[in-house]
Amino acid sequence: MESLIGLLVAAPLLGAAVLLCGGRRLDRAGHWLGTALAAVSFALGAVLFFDMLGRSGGERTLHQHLFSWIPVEGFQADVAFRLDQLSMTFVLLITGVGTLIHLYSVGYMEHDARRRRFFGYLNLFLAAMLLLVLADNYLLLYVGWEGVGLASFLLIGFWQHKPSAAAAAKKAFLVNRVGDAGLAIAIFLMFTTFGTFAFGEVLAAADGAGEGTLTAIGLMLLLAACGKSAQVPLQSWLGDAMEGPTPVSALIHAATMVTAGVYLITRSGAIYDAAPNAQTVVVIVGAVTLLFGAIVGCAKDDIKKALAASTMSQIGYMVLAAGLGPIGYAFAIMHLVTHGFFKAGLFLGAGSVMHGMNDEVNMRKYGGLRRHMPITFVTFGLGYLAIIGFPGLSGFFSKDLIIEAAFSAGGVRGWVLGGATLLGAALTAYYMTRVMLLTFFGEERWRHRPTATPAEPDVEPAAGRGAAAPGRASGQTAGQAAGAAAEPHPHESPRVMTLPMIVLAFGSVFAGGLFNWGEAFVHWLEPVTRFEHPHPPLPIPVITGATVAVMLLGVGLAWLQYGRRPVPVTAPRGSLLTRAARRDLFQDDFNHAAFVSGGQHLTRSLVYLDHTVVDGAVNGTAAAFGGLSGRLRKVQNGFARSYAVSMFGGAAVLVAATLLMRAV
Amino acid sequence: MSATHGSVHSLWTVAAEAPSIEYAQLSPTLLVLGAAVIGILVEAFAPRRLRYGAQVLLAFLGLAGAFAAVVGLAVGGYATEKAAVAGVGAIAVDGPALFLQGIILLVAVVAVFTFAERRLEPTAHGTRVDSFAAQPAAVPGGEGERAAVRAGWTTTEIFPLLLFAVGGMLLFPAANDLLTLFIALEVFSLPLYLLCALARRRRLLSQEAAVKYFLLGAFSSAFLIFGIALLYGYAGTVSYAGIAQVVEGSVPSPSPALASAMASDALLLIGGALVVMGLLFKVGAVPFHMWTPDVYQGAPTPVTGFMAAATKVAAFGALLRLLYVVLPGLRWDWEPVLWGVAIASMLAGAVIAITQTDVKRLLAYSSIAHAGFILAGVVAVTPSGVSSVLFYLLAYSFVTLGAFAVVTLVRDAGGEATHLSKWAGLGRRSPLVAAVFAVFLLAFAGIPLTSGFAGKFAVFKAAAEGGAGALVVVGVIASAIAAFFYIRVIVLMFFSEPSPEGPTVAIPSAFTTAAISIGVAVTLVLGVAPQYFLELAGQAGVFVR
Amino acid sequence: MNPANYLYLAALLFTIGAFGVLIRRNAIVVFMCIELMLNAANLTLVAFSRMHGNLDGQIMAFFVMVVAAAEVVVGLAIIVMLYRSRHSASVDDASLMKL
Amino acid sequence: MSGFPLLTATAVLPALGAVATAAVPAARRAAAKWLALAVSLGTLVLAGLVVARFDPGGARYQLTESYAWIADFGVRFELGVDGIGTALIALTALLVPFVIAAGWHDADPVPGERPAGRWRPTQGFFALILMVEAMVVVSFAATDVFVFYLFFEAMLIPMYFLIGGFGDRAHAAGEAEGAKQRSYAAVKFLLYNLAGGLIMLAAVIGLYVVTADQLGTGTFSLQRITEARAAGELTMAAGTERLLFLGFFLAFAVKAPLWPLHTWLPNAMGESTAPVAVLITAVVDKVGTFAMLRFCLGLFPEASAWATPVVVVLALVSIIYGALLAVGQRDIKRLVAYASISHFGFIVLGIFAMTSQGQSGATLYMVFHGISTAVLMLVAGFLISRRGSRLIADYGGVQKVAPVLAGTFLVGGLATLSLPGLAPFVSEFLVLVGTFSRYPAAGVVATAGIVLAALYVLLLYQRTMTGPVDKPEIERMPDLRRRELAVVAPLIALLIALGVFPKPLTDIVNPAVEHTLSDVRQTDPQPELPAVEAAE
Repeated sequence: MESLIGLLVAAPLLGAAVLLCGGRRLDRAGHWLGTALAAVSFALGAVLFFDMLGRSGGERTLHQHLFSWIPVEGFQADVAFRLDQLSMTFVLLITGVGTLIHLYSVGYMEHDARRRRFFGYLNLFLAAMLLLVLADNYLLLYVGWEGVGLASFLLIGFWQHKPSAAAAAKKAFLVNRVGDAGLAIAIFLMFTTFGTFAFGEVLAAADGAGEGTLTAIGLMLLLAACGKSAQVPLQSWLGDAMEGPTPVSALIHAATMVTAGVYLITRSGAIYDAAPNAQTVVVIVGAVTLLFGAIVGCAKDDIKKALAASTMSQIGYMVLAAGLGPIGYAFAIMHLVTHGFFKAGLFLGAGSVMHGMNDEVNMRKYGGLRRHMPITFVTFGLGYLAIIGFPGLSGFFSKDLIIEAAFSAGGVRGWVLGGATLLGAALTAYYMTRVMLLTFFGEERWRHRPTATPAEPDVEPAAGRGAAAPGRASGQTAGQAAGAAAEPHPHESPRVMTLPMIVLAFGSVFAGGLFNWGEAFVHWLEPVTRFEHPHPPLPIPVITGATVAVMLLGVGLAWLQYGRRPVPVTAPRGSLLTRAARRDLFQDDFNHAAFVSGGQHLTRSLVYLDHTVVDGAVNGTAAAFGGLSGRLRKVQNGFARSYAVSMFGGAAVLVAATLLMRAV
Repeated sequence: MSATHGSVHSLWTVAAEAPSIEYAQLSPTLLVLGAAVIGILVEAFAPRRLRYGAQVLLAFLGLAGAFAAVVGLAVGGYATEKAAVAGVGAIAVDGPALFLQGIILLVAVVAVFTFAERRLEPTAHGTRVDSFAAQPAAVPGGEGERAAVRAGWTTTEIFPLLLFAVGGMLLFPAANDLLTLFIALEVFSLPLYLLCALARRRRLLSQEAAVKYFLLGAFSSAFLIFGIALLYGYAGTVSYAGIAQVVEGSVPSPSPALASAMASDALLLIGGALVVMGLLFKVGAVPFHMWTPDVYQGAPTPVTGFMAAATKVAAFGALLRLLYVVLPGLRWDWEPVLWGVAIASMLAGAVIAITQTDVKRLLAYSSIAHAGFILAGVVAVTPSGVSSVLFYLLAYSFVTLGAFAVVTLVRDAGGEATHLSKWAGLGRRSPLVAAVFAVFLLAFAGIPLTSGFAGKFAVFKAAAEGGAGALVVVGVIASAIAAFFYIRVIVLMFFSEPSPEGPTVAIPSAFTTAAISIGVAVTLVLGVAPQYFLELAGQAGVFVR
Repeated sequence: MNPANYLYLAALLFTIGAFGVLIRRNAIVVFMCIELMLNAANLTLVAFSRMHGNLDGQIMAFFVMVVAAAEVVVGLAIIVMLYRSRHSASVDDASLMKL
Repeated sequence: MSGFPLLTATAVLPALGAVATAAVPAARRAAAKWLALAVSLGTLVLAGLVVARFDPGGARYQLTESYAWIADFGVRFELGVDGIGTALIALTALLVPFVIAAGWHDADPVPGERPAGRWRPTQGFFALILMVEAMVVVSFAATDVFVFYLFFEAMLIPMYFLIGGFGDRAHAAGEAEGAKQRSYAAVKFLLYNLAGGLIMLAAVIGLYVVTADQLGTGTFSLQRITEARAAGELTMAAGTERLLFLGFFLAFAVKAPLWPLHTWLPNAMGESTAPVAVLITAVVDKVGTFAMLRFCLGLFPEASAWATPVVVVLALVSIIYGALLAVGQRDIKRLVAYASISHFGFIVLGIFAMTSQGQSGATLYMVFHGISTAVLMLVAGFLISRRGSRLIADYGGVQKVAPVLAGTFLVGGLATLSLPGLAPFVSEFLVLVGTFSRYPAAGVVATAGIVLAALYVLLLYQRTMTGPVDKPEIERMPDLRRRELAVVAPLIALLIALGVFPKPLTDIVNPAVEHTLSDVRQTDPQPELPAVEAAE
């Protein structure tokens, strides 16, 4: 069985290699190859899963040691895999959702000339992500960690000819690099503390180390997690990442990669448990982000950006839960999985809508689409109900558990966190309802628009940062680009696209209930993450009730605002908060002011300094000698008598010096 | 004259037996001087058309013979165990003397080649001419000169003059008493003064060079002889051994006059300083260097090459012998002074050279800097110091000869194109010549795998061992500065576009070709496999007394 | 009379000669000054030879004279050549080469 | 002393090849190229033999040869390689064929140019490259300080002609200005390194004097000296040792190049053709860092320990400074040059961290940086040769018209920012870990360098390769030709292979590093808690 683990990674890796190096001859069948290989690794995952179920909780963890990677004196880095319940969960999620999205992309990217490369990148991503979750030491995890970063870079910037896409890709990679640096330092710390960075040994030895060290490690890991999972303060890249094709947003920036941070924190639970201060920071980050994302989500008119903000916020939930320690880990992962289903579904739905709407992303130009694309509507709707935590659907269970856990944090802390999570729930309900209403209900705002030219003032205040609707038109083949300005003819997407949506919809409906059946999921994970029952200060039903109540409140508000009244095609100026939210609460402006422009000044002045001072010093010396030489040669004035003078003087000096030597 | 000198001594030596002259040991000098005398006779009696051939042959044979004699003596062990003082104490036949005489003779042979070159100058009325004046006595551009040119005359006297100069140079490093030193100095200086004046082109410059060289040379030799007089006054004798004895105070029974003189070292110190100054003038060390650039530039290039190489060898030889045989007792007095001179020469030479625009002047200043480097080896009063200097002189002299030989090839309408701007892009037009010159420049700069590096390393090593580490550091800095202008020339030759009216490279006859190829060969051999010659110099490192 | 006085005289002559070389322009005069220096040396030699009671110094004086004569031959030749081509025997005129 | 003088052969073959290549008549340009390529491949084979014959478990120096040379200077022509030397010789021999193939047309006479006499630039170009290779091999193999110095210095001359004599065809500032810039760069290169070398010369002489009056006979033999030191026959006064160390270190720091002695590199790499730039940064400069490891640490352990703090700081400055300047460059090649300065900072840091991870990392870094820079620089060269400009601003959207070129360029860039999975990551991580375990603060600062690396690489990629194609020259730009792909592809394959499985190299390197560490009498810092067995 162990030997299969490697294949799990190998299959998509092979696909990537073949597709990227294969050349044009693969253009016709390439996408199917990619999809097939994704499916293969899913099948392998399933096989391993059932094998694991077959074994008792104790020996469910599998190890595979492939080879010793970097053998250096006193330093052991192996390429070895570790498959336990936690990684198993991820494997299934990644390969499952991954396969579905491959399938979806076959249809979505149909008209793109570079579809083969797209699938190559997707496979590359799968491989890297699997490496990340299967690694049995932090260094190998780091490889996967940066690998997914690379894949994300390539896919966000897939339409490289769009400056906005290229910029977004670069931004994503850079921000992630900051997080990676954190992970690297964490690994250094582990090496200097434990002399190793294999999960088993580090985590086993963790509580033995000084709390200061552990806190440092924890914070560094958190930094990494923030980068990858778009948590405050490293969240700014996720919004721009929506420049990528929608399947990418669904797979990487909703379902899998962005949750890697949660995985990292959960995996390193032992370290956090011994470093309460680090844990506190984690929950704070989680809480802040979940509100941040929610607020931003309320103001976005770009459907994908709204969903992105929601992702951010949902991951905030997970991080928060993970920060709560044993009472939260399992719930974090559970929410992660359910979120994987419904968020992927929502994104695919959004993609399908855009597909039918000539890649229009501005929800204010949608409306009343439910009649034109029923399947999309239904699947999207189910996802919607799931995410707002409609009782009975996946989101309800997972989110409710997190809220309970938050309250159980104890004391003021518990109340604050609980309040935050509840508020988040309300906001979620609000912005998701808004999306729903804008997109599928109300009058069909896309019909006979008076001014449909790309020149029209953009709905996104942050036009410069690339979500510009006109720019997107060129995203696909020229034919569609031409249609961008014309009136769209909404139509349902082909089978190959709707199928995955349906499957995911099922997931978003039933997963939660399934997992919660007798706490199946919790017990499944318990051996790895450990589990303690949360003891909230309030009775469970009360909390649940509150959750539902705030949810309904949010829905109601949204309906008052967008359901009853007609929606203007161009966004109203809106309140200060709205404008702030549209600009992602000014975080980009802050980054720009703080780092970009500052850095530019620094580099410019350094270039100048290098030229004038460092280089100038050398050239100056040379020039100095030149000048000295020019002056000295004047002595050679051509008159024999002056030469004689120098000789005479020289002789005198010689004699004097000789005598002097004797004197002293 | 050594004979007469012997009789001088017999006047006061107790036994009045006839002086015995070891003709065998003196044969090199005698051969060369003899050839010179014959050369004069040839000038006097042989018809003009035969003279050129006869003189070249004669000079070559005389020098070759002398070299053979030197080798014979060295093989015969006179360089080591049989080293002795010959010519009634006038001349030392020992390792350094023979080694330096060998170098001088080789240099002279090569110099004869460059003197005899007759393909570079355009033929004057059908006769091939060398780079020496047709009729030196005639006024430049005057009727007399034109007539001489028309008649196709050439100055074949240059060969006897060369031979006389060589004779003096052979004597100079071997001189074992101050009188011989002085005579030798004049014997090789006077012919050089004349040779400087004999350029065919740019005669005014040539004459000016001669005047400057002559006046300043005479001036310095006046100091030299006065110093000699003072030393004589101090020691009562002019033989090196004698003076050394007095300096060490190991005279059996000093006469009262001698005793009184010995009482005060003033005479000794002043005299020594003046003699050293006379020698420093010949090696062109700062502050006695100022004649060098002008004379090097004005003199006919073959003469410059010969002078630059041979004079340095001879003068450093004499300096070494004086300091190591006569004045070792005064080491603590003269060493610091020479430190100063060495440092001044290295730095001044290197720095001033940076802004030179004329190849010959550039090389002149570089020779000043090199004088400084060699002095660094001289001040290390150790056997390895001597041998390092000997080796350096060997390496340096051939690089210099070769470099000046190349300079004779680069010509335009006005003769040799010595202005650096004319050399732009030479590497494009005739890569071979440029490459050869580059080799010489790199050797001057002391780049590894050239003789220059081996020499520099030997000298600095000796200096460091002699405790002159600071001198080494200065030397290193100086060579870094010096590298700059050597590199500048290379850049000019290879990396700048050739100007359309740039100079042409004349195709030389076998003579110059041979000279240059010998230069290159020696440069590379001494750079890559110096061991044999280092050993030779090492064996030759001991002075007789 | 104390032979030392001859030494003082010689030193004086030498200095005069040297300064003459430094200040006089005419090449002939300069050359004469050099001769003066040589003769100062001669005087010194003779004086010392008297003091030391051996004849080396006097013999050497003869050699110096011979050398001086040879120098005259060469020197005058050169100076005359210079004079012919420039119609001036001034040392300072011969300053084409400089820097 | 092995029977067949393999190392000498490895050095002599290219030297002879250089002479032969130079001798090829002007008309037969192609012949010269093929000859040079063949010779370099032959050298590669010999280097392969060296690697094969080298036994990691064996003696410290292997394949040793020793011939009498200049007894008077105490010099023997002693060669021998430890793991580090082997790795670097392999690198050199590996890269040169690619350099030659990449520069195939760089020295062809310009169509318009009039045939200037016997001037044969093409022959000269390839002959010089081979000559450099020969000298580099000797300096990697020399176990005699003097021999090393000799070739370390002599190397400058052919490099100098390569830099000054052959530049980019279409220079931004016009041909004449280009020539001026070139010769300026060449002179700067030579004077910087010559000055450093001459100061080293003083130190070399000093070393001779010290050995001479303590061991009786002066010697330059590395083994003899290290043995003598170990046995206590040879003891240096702290002052002397430090002076000598500085003399050596300065020369190597210029070559490496270390801030603030780096300014020659951007000029040299900017003005020379891409293959020559690769030769400079990937091969020749490595001699500097290699020499720090072998000579500075080997000869002057105490002084090295004494100087470590300063050197570490300088290395950190180089890392950050180089990266920041790379960000600020407008010229592709200068950008790569500054990136290299940053990387050399890492190498020096690893060396002076005095940990086995750091020094193994530094050694691997030398090799991997060589390969990765080669990829980046050569592809950049292909790009430049198409557009005839080095300015980043003159490009944009290349990936649309030349996807393969863009792809290889990206791989080179990712290697430069040391992406895991590519070779440089291994070395950089080792350096960082090694540094961190001794100087945590330094480790953290250096880690900031990897973020900056991402910044300059991605900026470069974004500005040149992405975006709309709005320049006619770029619309007509052809993708990589077969020759160019043949140059780049193997190197990329190597980057990936070594990134995934560096073990063969580390096995060779590790013992040598342990020897070096024992020379400087350093041991790795131990972890706070020895790792307990995984509780499973």
